[in-house]
Amino acid sequence: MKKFINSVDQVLTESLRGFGAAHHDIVRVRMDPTFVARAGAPVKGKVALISGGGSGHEPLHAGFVGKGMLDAACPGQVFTSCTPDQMVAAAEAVDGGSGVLFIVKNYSGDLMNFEMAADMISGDQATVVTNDDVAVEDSTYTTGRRGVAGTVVVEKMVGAAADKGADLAACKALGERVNKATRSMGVALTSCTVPAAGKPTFQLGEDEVEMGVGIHGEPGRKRVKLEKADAIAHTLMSAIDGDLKPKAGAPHLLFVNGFGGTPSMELYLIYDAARRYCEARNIKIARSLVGNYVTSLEMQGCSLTLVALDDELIKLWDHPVHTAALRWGV
Amino acid sequence: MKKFINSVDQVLTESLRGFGAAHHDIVRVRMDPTFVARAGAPVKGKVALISGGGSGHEPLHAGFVGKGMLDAACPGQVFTSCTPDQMVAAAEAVDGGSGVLFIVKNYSGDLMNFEMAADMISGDQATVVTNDDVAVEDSTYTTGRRGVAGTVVVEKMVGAAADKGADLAACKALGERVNKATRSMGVALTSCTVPAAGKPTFQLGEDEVEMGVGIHGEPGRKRVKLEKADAIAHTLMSAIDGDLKPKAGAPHLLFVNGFGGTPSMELYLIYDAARRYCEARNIKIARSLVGNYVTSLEMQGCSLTLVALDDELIKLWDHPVHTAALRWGV
Amino acid sequence: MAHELTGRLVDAAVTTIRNHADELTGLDQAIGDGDHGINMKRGFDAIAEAAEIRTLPLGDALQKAGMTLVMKVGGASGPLFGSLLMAMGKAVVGDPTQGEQVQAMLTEGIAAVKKRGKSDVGEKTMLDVLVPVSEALAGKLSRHAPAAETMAGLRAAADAALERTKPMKATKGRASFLGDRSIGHLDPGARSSQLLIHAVCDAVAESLRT
Amino acid sequence: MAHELTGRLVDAAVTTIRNHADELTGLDQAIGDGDHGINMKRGFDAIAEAAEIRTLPLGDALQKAGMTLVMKVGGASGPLFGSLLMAMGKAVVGDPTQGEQVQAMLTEGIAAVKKRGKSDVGEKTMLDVLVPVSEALAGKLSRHAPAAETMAGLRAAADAALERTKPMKATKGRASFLGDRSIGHLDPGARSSQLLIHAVCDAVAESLRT
Ligand SMILES: Nc1ncnc2c1ncn2[C@@H]1O[C@H](COP(=O)(O)OP(=O)(O)O)[C@@H](O)[C@H]1O
Ligand SMILES: Nc1ncnc2c1ncn2[C@@H]1O[C@H](COP(=O)(O)OP(=O)(O)O)[C@@H](O)[C@H]1O
Ligand SMILES: [Mg+2]
Ligand SMILES: [Mg+2]
Ligand SMILES: [Mg+2]
Ligand SMILES: [Mg+2]
Repeated sequence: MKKFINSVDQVLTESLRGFGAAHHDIVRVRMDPTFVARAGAPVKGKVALISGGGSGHEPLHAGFVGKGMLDAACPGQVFTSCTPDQMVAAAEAVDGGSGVLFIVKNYSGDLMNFEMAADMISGDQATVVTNDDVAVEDSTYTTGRRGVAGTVVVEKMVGAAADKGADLAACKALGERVNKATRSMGVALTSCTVPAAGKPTFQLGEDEVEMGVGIHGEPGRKRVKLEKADAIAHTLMSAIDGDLKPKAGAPHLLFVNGFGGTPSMELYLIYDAARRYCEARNIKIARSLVGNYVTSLEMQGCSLTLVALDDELIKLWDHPVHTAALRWGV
Repeated sequence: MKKFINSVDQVLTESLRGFGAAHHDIVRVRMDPTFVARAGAPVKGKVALISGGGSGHEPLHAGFVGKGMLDAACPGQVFTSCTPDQMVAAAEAVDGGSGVLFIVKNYSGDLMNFEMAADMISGDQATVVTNDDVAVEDSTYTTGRRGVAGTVVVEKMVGAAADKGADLAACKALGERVNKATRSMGVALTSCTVPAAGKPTFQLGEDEVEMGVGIHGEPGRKRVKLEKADAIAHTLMSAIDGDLKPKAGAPHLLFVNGFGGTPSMELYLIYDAARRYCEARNIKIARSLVGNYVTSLEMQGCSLTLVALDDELIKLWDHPVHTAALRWGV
Repeated sequence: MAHELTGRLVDAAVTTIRNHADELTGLDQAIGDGDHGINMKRGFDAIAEAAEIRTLPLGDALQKAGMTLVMKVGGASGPLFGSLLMAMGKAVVGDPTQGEQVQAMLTEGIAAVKKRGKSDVGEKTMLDVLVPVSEALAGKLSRHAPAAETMAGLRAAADAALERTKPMKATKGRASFLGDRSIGHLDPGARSSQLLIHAVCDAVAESLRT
Repeated sequence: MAHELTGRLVDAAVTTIRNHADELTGLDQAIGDGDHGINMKRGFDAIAEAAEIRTLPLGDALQKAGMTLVMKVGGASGPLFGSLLMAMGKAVVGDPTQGEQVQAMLTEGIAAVKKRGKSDVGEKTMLDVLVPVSEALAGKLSRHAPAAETMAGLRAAADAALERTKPMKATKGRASFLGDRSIGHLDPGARSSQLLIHAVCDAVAESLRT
């Protein structure tokens, strides 16, 4: 394992300390229990947005704490949901009197920990669960679909609404609406290595890719031969497209998310391929996002996300945001 | 070679097309000769800033085109300086009547191509050469030091000055001043793979790192055993520190630059280590930047950059910037 | 006597998790996210560090250990193993070395896991070890089997139950995302449950001998 | 006759660069940035595509080919090989198949490379092949050697000069960043220069035979 670390036990603490120092204008990092709060929180009268989950997906979630997005993020151990005490402490620190909305990715562990936290919190609260990953079959008999890159879009939209004064119920309803309008699917070229595990989570042959991979290096739909970028984009987009059933001519957000180890050059190339897919099918791209936003440590690969927009969502997307990892309009 | 590509000949074109479409609010991409210009260029009365060089370092330079930074970028083939016709075309497109400043990294190829372009351009022009890499010995008998991550800082500072109305001579002088105040050094954990070459540029053992690596995967000072992050940060910082000789208590910019394949978690961990190095030596960190800004394709590794600031430079750093990859204050 | 048992149980549980952490992580790499051993070890290390636990009566010790898991582990295993131990601890009313008492504790613990996990047997989880073991205990108790035989029976039941998770298709937890591809692998949480059952049986058997 | 030679020379140069592109890239991976073969191939592919070049008199063809390299290659080799060919083309005044004329062309070409590269012999670059070859040509001419012998001599000089770049320490170009670590490797630009000399000599020898 080749990483910049001092000891596997300290990775998270040191990295968060660095993050807090580098972005002291935007965030405050608290330890034991660990959470990252927006500088100046609580914001009186605003619904507080909290997200959290395993680390290793940076900038998710701490990189999205700040004006127009999250009020706090609770980083768990690498790929391991945070614990209830973190969420409780974060909620106490950032609740501005208008309640707390938890944005949780749909994993058993995340849900259970957030549920335990919810039991311990007295103030107003609600939860939005994201599950945008079409690689996994949706079913009420199972855990259902995973929450992946689309979570950023939910955080951005709801963050804007909360910033504009929406109440807790409206924020929750909006979050659910955005989640329903969002579909993602990913592909891995290489594995990631969890620091504490010390070896790659999975092995791929020199000509293989994992189609439908999860953001924790979980296996996806199937292992297939590496194809040209256009063919890969086609596979991902047609799975998304088939599930979202986008309205021809209606505005969409196309989001290419890098998993951490893929260079920007390739992400824009995939964006180009995905965009051509959309143009050929009259899926209008009104907004775009390309970069490493929901990563899997150093994994090479990417996910594509398509979000059906409307005028309200476009306004929320364009609303000023000032976080470590997403910034515009301010 | 595992990459998202269609064909090695088309990587650059497709990637730039994607970049142009994704950031149509900020840039315009022109082909044959290829350059990326700021949307709305030329800006009348403003000194035009142009940089360029081999591709594979994204977001450098195209990601820094926009308000408060570059007016145009000329992307060459991967790791190969752009050609004179690109620079000539870019200069014609963005010269707002107050002259053109070329910001060039100190490589024989880059210099020669920019010199040839300069011979073909009639308008006012000047050049700033960046050479911040302390891994290489500085000598007038040789090519001297390489221009690496510090180039971003030069582009940011001079971009701000040009935006505020500085003339060509002042921009050139400022660029040289910032370059002189800037030192960098990098380390690689893995190699990169040039798409057209198809195989890694170099091989490192499972426990080896290349200390002082260049941003093209060029060998550095020496190949050493992988150490703890603190020790690596110490090696890099003491080389920088010894060369820059920072004034105790004076403000500095600490910039941790990822080479493309290193996750954000590790970059902030290295930032934390470098910051502790500085604090122990009374090197005051007034500003920080952490992320993938000057990359080497998918290389795992990072560079550290230290810049001696003063009030003027801090103002220029904080000046609004709106580019694909660097954005604040607007 | 009960407190001494607490110490023995803590030691046995901590030791087995530490010894098998890499293996558990390996199992989780195959059908999960490769952290189960790391998670369990972090939790049981914390239990080992909380020295007062071994000095408490078993019921309190279990509750405290469960809360420690909840606060230190995260993931799915933190709330699940945490809820299991907390519910078992709360269920202690009489002598926790009596078979019927243990049976009641296990029943409460399993109920808590099912509730927390919204899950049941047959979904390729830790429940697929815990429930068969509980049933085996009920069987032994109804036949008034001697303690040593009971312990051996529980171990065997855990082993068999663990093996049966292999052909199962996961429908809960992270492995469920795999669908049919989860078939053919042991469930990591089932393996850690079986390890803990072994550890407990061995510690109890040891107690009986001394 | 001269135009026919142009075609032959273009074919020979293009073929050798295409055949050795991977090798040149490999040499550049060792002490540079791993693109020299890719660069040269891109440039000579463009020369091959610019079909009119082979129809031009040698002087014009060289200038056009040089400009093609400048505009298509980039890097160090674009301006350097481009300047070399452009200056050689400009130097053509008489019959470019005459030895003295070739000598004058080479001298101008080398001067252009030195000027553009701010470099000279002994710095582990293409000049360390070009200059010895030019000197060898001068020697052959002064002794009025027959053409075939001259060609063989130039090939040998290029080979020997290439080998001598191995122990050199680079002080110009990207390899100079390596300092002492550049010692022990052939210079990629020296190798491509030697290949081109071979190609030219072979094409000329072939012309003489037919
Ligand atoms: N809903 C559930 N009900 C019962 N057990 C579950 C459930 N979800 C997960 N598990 C158990 O937890 C184990 C995984 O634990 P762990 O890897 O530590 O957490 P995570 O899945 O969050 O990474 C699984 O092997 C399974 O036995
Ligand atoms: N200043 C110089 N003078 C002469 N030749 C040079 C100079 N710089 C580089 N070269 C030649 O160019 C070759 C490298 O070319 P290439 O790899 O295509 O360009 P780059 O170094 O820009 O990647 C070197 O091997 C050397 O022979
Ligand atoms: Mg986990
Ligand atoms: Mg090059
Ligand atoms: Mg797991
Ligand atoms: Mg090169």
